[in-house]
Amino acid sequence: MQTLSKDWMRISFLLLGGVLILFIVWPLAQTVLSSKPGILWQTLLDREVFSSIAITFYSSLIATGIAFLTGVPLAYLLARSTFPGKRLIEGIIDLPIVVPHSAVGIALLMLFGRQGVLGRAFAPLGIKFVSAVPGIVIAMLFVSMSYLVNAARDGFASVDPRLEKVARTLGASQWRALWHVSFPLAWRSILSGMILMWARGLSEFGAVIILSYHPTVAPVLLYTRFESYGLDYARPLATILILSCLVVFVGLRMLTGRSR
Amino acid sequence: MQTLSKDWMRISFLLLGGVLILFIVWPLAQTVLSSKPGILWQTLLDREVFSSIAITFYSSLIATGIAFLTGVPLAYLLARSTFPGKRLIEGIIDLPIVVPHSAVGIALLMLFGRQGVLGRAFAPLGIKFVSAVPGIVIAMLFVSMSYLVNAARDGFASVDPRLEKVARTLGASQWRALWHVSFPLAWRSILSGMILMWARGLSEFGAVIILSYHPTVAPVLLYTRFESYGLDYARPLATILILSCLVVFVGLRMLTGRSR
Amino acid sequence: MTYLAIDALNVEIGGFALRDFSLNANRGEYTIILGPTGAGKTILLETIAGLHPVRSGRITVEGEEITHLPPEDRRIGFVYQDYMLFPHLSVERNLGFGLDMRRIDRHSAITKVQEAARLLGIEHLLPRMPASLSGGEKQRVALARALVIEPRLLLLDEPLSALDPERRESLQQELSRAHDRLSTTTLHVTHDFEEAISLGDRIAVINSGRIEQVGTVDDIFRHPASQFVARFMGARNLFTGVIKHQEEGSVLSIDGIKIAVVTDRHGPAHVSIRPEDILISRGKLDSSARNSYSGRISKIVDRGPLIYVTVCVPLPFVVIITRRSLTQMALEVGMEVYIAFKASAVHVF
Amino acid sequence: MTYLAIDALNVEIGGFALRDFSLNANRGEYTIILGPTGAGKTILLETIAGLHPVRSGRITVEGEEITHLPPEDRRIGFVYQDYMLFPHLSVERNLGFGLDMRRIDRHSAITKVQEAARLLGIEHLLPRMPASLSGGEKQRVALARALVIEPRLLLLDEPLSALDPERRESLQQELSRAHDRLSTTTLHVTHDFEEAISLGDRIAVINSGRIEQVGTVDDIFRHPASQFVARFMGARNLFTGVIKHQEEGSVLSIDGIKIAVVTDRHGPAHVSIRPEDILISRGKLDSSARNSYSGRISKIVDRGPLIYVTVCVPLPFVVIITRRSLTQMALEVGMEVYIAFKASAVHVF
Repeated sequence: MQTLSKDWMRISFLLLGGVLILFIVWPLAQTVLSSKPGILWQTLLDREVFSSIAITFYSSLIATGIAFLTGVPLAYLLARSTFPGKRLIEGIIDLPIVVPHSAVGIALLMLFGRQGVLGRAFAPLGIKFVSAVPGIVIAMLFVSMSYLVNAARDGFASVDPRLEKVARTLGASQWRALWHVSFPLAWRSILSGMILMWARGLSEFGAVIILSYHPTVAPVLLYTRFESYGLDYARPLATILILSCLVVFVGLRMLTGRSR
Repeated sequence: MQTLSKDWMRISFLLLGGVLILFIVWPLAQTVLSSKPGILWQTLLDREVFSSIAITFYSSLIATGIAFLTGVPLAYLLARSTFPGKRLIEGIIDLPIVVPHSAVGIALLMLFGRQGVLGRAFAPLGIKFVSAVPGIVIAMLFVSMSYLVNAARDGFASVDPRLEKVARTLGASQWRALWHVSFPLAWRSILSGMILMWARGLSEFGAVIILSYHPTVAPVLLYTRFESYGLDYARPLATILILSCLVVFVGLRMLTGRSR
Repeated sequence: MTYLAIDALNVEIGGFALRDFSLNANRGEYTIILGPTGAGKTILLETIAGLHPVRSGRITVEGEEITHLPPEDRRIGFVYQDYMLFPHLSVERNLGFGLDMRRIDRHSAITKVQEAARLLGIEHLLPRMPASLSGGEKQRVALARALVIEPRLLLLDEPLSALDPERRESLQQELSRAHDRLSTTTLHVTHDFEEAISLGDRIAVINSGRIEQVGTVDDIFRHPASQFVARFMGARNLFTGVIKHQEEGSVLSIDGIKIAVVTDRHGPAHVSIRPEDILISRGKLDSSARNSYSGRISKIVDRGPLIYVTVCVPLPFVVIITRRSLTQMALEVGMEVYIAFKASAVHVF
Repeated sequence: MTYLAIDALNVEIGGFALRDFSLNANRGEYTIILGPTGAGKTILLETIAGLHPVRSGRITVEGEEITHLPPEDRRIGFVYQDYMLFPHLSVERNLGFGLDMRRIDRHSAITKVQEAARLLGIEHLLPRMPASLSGGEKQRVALARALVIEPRLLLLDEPLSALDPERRESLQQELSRAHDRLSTTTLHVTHDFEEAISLGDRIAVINSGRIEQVGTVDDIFRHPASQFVARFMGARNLFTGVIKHQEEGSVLSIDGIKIAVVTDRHGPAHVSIRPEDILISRGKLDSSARNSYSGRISKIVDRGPLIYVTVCVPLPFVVIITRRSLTQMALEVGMEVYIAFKASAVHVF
């Protein structure tokens, strides 16, 4: 009787949760399974598709690189120091998760657009953000950097600071202690943060479409194909995007015990 | 000398990190600060804006409600039981974070569209998903449920299961032990997960626009205004969206020590 | 008729198992379950409370089988070692929780909570939240919460081990007092030998999920049924008697023999004297040792460098001496000797 | 000239402070810093290593001021209590880390690593990763890693406290041996009284960021400079002498007095006898207690129920007796008495 009553609650919870799981898995599985491999291959050979995927991948890679150079040092400070305003900075890092993507696009456009302060500042250097790769990169950077900074901070926080102290007494400068001790030990966390950030950058649509319709990233291309030609024409590209994200995601899961 | 060398690394790290922080704060701040309150007020009174905001808020609320009913029981199982496939389910829960939003829209459309299996199944009940609120809700649910499930799971995991056991010996059924002991103790985590999920649902654009152009959610309205009339016309609505997300976010931060 | 009967219980939980576990208790009995850490004592109690599924075997209370009853229908009070008070409820609502769950009407619930609080002297704590209580207070609240439902059986999982020594003694008395008053049949699990002796009508010694011996303190101490029990009890001089305060100080009387002790307690008590604290000599001793007896050597056990000598006064005292002392004094079984130990070497509990 | 001079150091770190902290050490000296947990011992060592900014005061080594030098320029070896081996580097690369950082050329680096590994008997561990080592092995590797850079000063932060008792003794000998061989000036922090006595040329007792007393073991034990030192040392009978194996067993000789002990050790050693293990009597004792001396009472201190009697043999022994024994035996200062204790009551370390 006890096991039975126990099972009743478990079973109803599993059923309720199962609805949610099914809701996630079914659409993705159907999209992937209903596409014929031949059509997927043909789609991949389509110049427009191929170049959009290439632009998406490397824009997101550049955004990840920029976040690595600026966000990882910040993550180190957040993990190792206490300073006034630290909690504020942690809040700002998490902010992009909740700001509407199209509003991010508008806000970035106001600053980096042709009339924007930074847009005009960068123009003499030949860098323009509207309808250009730099625009795609900053849109991706904005919406996805939280993942890398948080993962790197957790990674550094799990390294005992006394390991660095010992390294110092052994003759390492502060910089070399970081490079030879803390960085290698936090590397798995940082790498998984980079992969998650990269994948999140790939998937961005709302902020990117406002800054750059051309060159076209894959999610935008998917949207325009759907708008212009309908569902059937958009499906192979959707399948390719879902599959590549799945590959990245499974790789991430294998790299870390739990990604979060 | 030691403090100086220490400061050099710190200072350069702070400068690098400062660039990133500035990159987040500046566009948002400029957007908000350059909008005149009068124009914001006028925009809010615009029927189209007001109804889009209302649709966005309550669609996201419904999505959060659905995730509460299905995801919180699942989170409880994930926190309390070990069963085969648990890691797989945890992976599936995290999946929506990395799937491109427009691909999510396509995948949902294939299942819930007029030709889709579920679309046809629900049609006799008078529920349609394309260009309708239910479509907005499922798009929001898909992209944002991870936040609630993960927060609830962490919340339940932090409640000692022996508290429930004691409640059982005191005469509580399994269900009442959950309701009177674990649920109230995990409530703060669950609530913060709900707020985060709701905010993430509000901000969704890519998946929603594919399922429902009309009725229009605020991020989509923002995009169409920008497309049709340009930046200046889109700015007040962007400001309103950013401000409302900021309010939600600050509330979240005050509710929990750290939101993640 | 036995009140609680556990019969050939088999349970398996994550690597740990109870095997053919049987134990009986009469109504009102206070049974101590004594075993080393990791002997499965908590799982045993949780199983009796209905928190783990049983593979085979039976549990009956008052003849009613409860083996497969869900915990909420068993009316068995449970106190965990680390209290497990509901942190979001006041002390009052913690105490009332079991009554609310059983849908007792509001008026008699308040009365019962008041009574339980009075019994354990925690009436002043009722409006407080658990986080603001000290360890001893939490323990009392946990005990009151278990007692308020008038349990058919009270299960205590190392209830004293999380307390510091002074608190421990007072809560130990509290437990005795509550048991004297309510005579709830109680199983009390502990790994502490002295706690077992001071509280138990009877003691069940368990090891790796199995009962090794059940009996009175004396049974177990004098006639250990197995190697394990003997080792776990250790070689100690353990006696039970009555302490009286006399002019020259406190004295414990056992079978006509008086032992001077240093204590504030009086009445029935246990004492132990470490074998290495007892001096042995062939002539009468005139020393600062206030306890001095003559007796006859009944046994000499050779354990390498140390020798265990049992001297019957006729109360048997075990004395540890070095091999050299043995040869020097030429001790032999049957020889008349004197033993002495200081009042301060007697441990009262 | 003093080799290490710490002069009026003031440091403040997150609620904890060193105040006017001064301490000197000669070249090659092994100084024990003894203090209770929370006395700021780790922060003191970290400050000497250059890991905390100094508010005021000076630290000099060989006359060179290092107060504000960054840690990497100090050449001070540091061993943390919990090893702090680099988990991502092999033992060999852990040992070589300091040489790599100092850009020692590859060939002589290999030689130095080999030498240090040989000194501590860990050559066979060189290819292993730290995670696969036992506690004792980790500790040896940490010590070798600190020694390989030929430090001007070696700082040891409770290096033995994380080990189990058997390992402890062997690593303690390792430490002595390494120090005898290299005579690196060493500061060794501990809260363990016996560890301090067995290792230290000299002991500095510290408490809440302040030096209470510096001196030899005897100085500190016999003439505690403050209430704190006296309390921290406790009331013990502590003696230092030489143990020899004789026909009848091991004997420790101190100033012509011989104490029978039970031990396998020989050579110089410390012993302690708990005051409550010593028997006092007015007549000669003929008992199993192998140590028996006559002496004169030099002091009687009344502490409530217990009385502390000091008997000079002439070696001073402190004996604890009950008030009743005192009156019964009518003990007085100057009286001739006998004391006795068993060989097994003598603690050798």
